[in-house]
Amino acid sequence: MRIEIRPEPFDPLAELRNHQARLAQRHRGRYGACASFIGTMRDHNEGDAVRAMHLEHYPGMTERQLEKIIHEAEHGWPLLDALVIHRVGPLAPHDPIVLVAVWSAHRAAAFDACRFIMEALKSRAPFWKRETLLAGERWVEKSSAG
Amino acid sequence: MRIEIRPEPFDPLAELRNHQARLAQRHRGRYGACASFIGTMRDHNEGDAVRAMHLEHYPGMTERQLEKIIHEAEHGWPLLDALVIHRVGPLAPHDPIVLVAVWSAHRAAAFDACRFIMEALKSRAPFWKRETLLAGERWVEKSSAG
Amino acid sequence: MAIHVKYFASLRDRIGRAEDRLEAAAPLPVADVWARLSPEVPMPPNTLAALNFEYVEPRALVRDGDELAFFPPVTGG
Amino acid sequence: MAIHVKYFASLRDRIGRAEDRLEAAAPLPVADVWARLSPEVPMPPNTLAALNFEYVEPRALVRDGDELAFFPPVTGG
Repeated sequence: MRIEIRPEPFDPLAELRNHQARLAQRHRGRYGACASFIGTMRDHNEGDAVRAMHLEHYPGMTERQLEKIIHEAEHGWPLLDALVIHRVGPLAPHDPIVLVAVWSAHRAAAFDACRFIMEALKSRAPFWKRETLLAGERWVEKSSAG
Repeated sequence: MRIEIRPEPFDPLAELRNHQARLAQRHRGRYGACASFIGTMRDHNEGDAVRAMHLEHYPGMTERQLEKIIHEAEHGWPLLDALVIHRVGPLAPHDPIVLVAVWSAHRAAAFDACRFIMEALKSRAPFWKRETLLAGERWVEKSSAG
Repeated sequence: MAIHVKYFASLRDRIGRAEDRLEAAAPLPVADVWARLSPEVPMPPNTLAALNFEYVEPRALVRDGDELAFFPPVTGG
Repeated sequence: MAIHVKYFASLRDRIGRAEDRLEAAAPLPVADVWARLSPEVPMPPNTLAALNFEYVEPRALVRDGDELAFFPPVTGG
């Protein structure tokens, strides 16, 4: 299980590859399923063009909440591993925001746990987005339903 | 939308990267979500050690069924793109079997459509697995529930 | 022309053939194609049939020039 | 010792401060901490509170040495 908060841009697929290479050293042949989700910054939101974004978080609480979420997922499904990486700081459109990946022997556990972690992160992890529009800035007021 | 049946080993994360690079040329900043699933050959099934596997398919029907499944997903959710790659031929434990990836503006559509495609593939795409055990071979008789 | 029949996976092993050809003067149901080609082998109850790459029921009519396939439940993914 | 209070995101902008310290002789509820520090600002109804990194209700008791945070609904992911 690995949780990282990244103040700099990151490459989700490179992270997945590196993490899985380490996982394969211990669990080669044991996992049959990897479900993953990559959230990327869009250049539009609620009908407005978005030029840039700043992601703020609550250091300490963020990590604590993400650890709790992953522990809940590990109790709910038979997982072999989980990886969560989340950006903070200044972002541009097309920048990766979040990576959630889950490995399990079977696909149902991987799908279910990946989605559970992502939904729990959206509702409980203390991150806040401030968008830079063509004119001015605004805090994103509520998390999208999906 | 891209569907490929591969008789040789493939690298799912490299495929994802290449596909997304092309997608970004048209849709940069438009997609906020990529949900993906990678199925990998395990070295055990139904309590038995599995040394190798052969994946047979029905050329022509496989592609037709996968196209129908992706079209159904595109009608069900607002997708920007979908990618399905499936191995056939001889496999060893740890070899990737299947990659399903879906891009959308929002996460719910990406998650739902990725899972829909994967479940439909399991139940409708004409692939068959023959496992080589420590002693002898056997056809996998039914698709796992997950 | 003829009906082109294919068998896959464990069903091919059981039948002992990968393909058959059946000359048919008139359209006939999927189940009858099986019965005429393998009268000694009852169709296993979980057998699936595909006509020109689409799933069909045993009562679907097969016509000259069609490709009909019989196979066990699929196990991909 | 004291109660260490933090504000985040739009709530910080609204309060005009990122942090506060409150000397408290006895434990007091979360809502009272807010009222003593910002008597002129009613707590917005969607405000969330976290005590030592865990979500709490406004009636939860805050003790000397605790870290209490107030923030709007989270919008990560």
